[in-house]
Amino acid sequence: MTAFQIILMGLLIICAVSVSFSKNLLNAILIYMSFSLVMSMLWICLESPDLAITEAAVGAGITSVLFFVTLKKIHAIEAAEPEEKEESKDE
Amino acid sequence: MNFICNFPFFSILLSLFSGTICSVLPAKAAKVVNRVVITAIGIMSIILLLYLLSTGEPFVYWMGHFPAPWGNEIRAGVLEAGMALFFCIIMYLSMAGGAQKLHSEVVESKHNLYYILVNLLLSSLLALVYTNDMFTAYVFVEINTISACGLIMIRQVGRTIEAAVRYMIMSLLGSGLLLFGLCIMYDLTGHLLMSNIKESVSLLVASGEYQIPLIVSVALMCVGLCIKSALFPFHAWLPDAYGYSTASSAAILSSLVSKGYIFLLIKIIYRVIGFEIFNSTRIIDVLFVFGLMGMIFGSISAIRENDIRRMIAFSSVAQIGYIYMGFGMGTQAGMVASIFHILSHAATKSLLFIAAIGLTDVSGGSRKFIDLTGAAYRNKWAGVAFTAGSLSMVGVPLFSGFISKLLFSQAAVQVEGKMLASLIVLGISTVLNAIYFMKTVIRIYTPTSESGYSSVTFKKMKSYGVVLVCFIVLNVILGVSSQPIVDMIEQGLSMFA
Amino acid sequence: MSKKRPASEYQKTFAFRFFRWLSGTKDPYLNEVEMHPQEEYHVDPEAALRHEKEHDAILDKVYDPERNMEMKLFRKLYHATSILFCLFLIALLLVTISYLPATGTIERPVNNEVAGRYIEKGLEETGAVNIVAGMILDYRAFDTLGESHVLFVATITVLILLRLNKTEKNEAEVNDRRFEPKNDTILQLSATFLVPVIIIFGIYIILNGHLGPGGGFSGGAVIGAGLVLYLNAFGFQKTERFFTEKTYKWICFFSLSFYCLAKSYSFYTGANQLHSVIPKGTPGAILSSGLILPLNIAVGLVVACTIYAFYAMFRKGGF
Amino acid sequence: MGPNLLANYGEAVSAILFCIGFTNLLLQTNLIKKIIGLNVMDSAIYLFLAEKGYIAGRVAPIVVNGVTSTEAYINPIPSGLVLTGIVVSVSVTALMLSLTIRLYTRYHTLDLDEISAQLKKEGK
Repeated sequence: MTAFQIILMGLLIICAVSVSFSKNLLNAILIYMSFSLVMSMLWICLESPDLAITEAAVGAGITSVLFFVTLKKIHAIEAAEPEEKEESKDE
Repeated sequence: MNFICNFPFFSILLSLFSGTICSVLPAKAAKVVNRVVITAIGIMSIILLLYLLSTGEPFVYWMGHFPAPWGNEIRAGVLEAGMALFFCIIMYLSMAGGAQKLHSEVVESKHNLYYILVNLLLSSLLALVYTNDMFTAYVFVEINTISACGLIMIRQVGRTIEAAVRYMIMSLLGSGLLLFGLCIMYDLTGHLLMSNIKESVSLLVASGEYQIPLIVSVALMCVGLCIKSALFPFHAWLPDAYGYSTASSAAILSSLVSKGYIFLLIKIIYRVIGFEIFNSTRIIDVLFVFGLMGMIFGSISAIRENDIRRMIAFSSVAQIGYIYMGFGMGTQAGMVASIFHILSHAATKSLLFIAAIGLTDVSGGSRKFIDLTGAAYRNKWAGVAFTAGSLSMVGVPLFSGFISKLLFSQAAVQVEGKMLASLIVLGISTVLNAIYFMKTVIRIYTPTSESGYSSVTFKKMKSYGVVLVCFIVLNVILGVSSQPIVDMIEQGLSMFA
Repeated sequence: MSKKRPASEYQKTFAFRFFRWLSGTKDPYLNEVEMHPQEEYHVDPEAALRHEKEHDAILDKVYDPERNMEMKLFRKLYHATSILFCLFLIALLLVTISYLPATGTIERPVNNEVAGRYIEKGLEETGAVNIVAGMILDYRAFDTLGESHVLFVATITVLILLRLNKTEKNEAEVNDRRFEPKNDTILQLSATFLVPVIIIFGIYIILNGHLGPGGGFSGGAVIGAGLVLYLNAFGFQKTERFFTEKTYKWICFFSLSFYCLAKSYSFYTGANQLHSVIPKGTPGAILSSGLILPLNIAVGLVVACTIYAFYAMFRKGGF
Repeated sequence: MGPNLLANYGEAVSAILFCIGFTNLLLQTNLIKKIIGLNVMDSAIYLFLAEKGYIAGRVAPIVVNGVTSTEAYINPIPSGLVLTGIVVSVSVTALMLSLTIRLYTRYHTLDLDEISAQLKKEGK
């Protein structure tokens, strides 16, 4: 379990660093989504299922949807496909 | 338990609940609800203050069915009740004074939202004043921040939105540091209630365990709250936010919001860490130095400004420097001076903001000094009020600013290492204050021949005039009968520990 | 009596400059530059336009972050200090953490009588099987009351920022329709299957908040996500049938009022040592644990509506 | 350096993440990336808290089979605090994003430096 946790934490740091250096905003938001997902897995490992559920629904779901809508609003994305991504995490 | 002991709880819940109610009311009804709620809370605070003065004992109030380390609780002493009363008075006057301006500057359909924000802001201030739990304090700090941001950008001009973004970024940095400090503190003590943390901290200090994390945690919390209350190097958002938001917002923001954070810091110093332990750390020296720098640089920026609202905003930076200088002295007298200055600055700064809009309104809405020539003749009340506020800021006897400067210098004399620095900077800062405030006063009283602007008669702005008179009276009361208030602050501080 | 000085001499004195600064007027050319006798000035529209353009170009150059030396310097300084500060912070935090009690062990200040009582007596005193739910909605309910108002005040500020009036709204709607998925069959078909599942799952999380992981907030967020998906698949015309600004206002009002009043009752009885009439029920049953279930439902409603409101606000500035 | 850095590796990671988020919030010129930095910073604090509640070999604080002994479950307090904190950070994110939209419709850029340059230009 410890090894798994360490791998997850490594992923977290990689995600955070690559968010900072990614040039494309859409990519940054997608990486942030994966950051949230990794975080919720980590919380399962730390025996806090309440947090994991909330983070999966909120961090990876709602927050990212709001980010996408903002991006769309400021015409950074023209096409309308990113909205579909939210459904995969709600399950 | 006496029924009066319920009053702190009633006032917090009443203002929270009135925020919810205002969301379904039309603007006029929301305004009435807002006024009634503030008045009711003010009356409750007076009764509570009298009760506490007569018993002389602070009390804790369970928020739930469980006692201290398990449940959540609030606590009331003389200082808390007095502060709540004062906040109510200032808020009522600021809202009444800026009401006219609000109607012209904010879209009609958003008025009731403004009253919701004010109600929630009041509730968060009251909760910050009364709470006895660190995490509750954090949650209400966030409510305070978000509603303050709403107050800034309710008047939607480009500058206010930019200022709101900057304000949010700074505040969120501050909240992050505050929360991190809080978490480290929780890890070291295992408690979240202030009194329990204090017990554990004194045990830890006595045993010499975990010294480094303890100091780091205190430092993080202090830095977080300093950032949020716009201490000198972190004030970049302040001039735009205070200078361009609507008048009541500017008055409330400068006199209440930053004071709420400072009061929380006082609570942390006294009730969480302990005054002696806090003074033995190096943190107070850092606060002292930044306070002094704020006093000088704030005043210099204010002198260079040629926009009256931004000038008053920069003067706020200097005044917050005074308060932190008082913290930095590390004595009881310095703390009393700081708390008195919180009161006097709140009373004066809201007066100045409210008077300034009266002056700019009769100058065609322009805020440049050149257009304000002779404005005091066109709006006599605002002119008199602005002069009174300026005199108080400079520190002329009879006004509250004089007493706070007196208290600061008395406190400075008692501190050995910091006496010279604080006295010199106090002197310089007073001179600088005098330069920019007297310049403004002379300007608004310079007679002008070709006045293209119409003047205002008293009939047209009765409520505005009454508000200004109330502010001046409040200022003079603080200045003339300062001794009972100082006694009350001292009694409150002794109840804190 | 002082003698009267000529104006040219007076203008050189300190007093003159002081009063000039005082009045805020300052003519930098006065007495500094030689001036020719003035001719009558004719405005040449072409030249004026050209001048304006030049002026703009100069302003652009002056305030271009790339060219302005002062800005550039300030930016560099800012970057350097922030990087130094962050490095300092990281070192400080790491050192602090190395002195903190070791994670995962039992003998730590955190595992004291507070956590002990929550675990040992929590089931008995709050009736909630999920100790975390019992803790945040009963032992430390004041925080949670504040938390729900944080969400409320955030919605209010978003309303202030993004709510539009009628004419702007119509424009925004036209604008929005360009980007709205135009009756995408795949999306609609998958939404028909997914939305009920998502919403039922959300309701399950809310109702099960005191029995297992979950609670009002996460369940509400899931329901909100379901509503957003429905909106994306079928457009605003369909959702407006059952969800308008009025619905939102009243749901939010009733839930938050219920929350406030219920908690006020419980705080009041608790502080005055009165007996609370709310039954605890059998632990483990769905209708148990006193106020926790209704509070979860109230929070869930508020959160679901708020999430939908955020999304609609962001999309077109209204419902 | 103290003795527990290796045992507290989770907290160390959370401190690093906190500083990454903090740096992003300070240095990114793009507002959206600033907001992501803010979220990373908040998550890092929550990770720190969750690590503090963890006790090796014990399970989540949900009573199973009526066992209510302290020996069985981890500390529930940090989880409760984090739940509250997550709500706060979502609200703040929504507010910041709506501010971004307003700012963009007014100035057509997401770069705060450019916006302040434009403001100075307007002011003079």
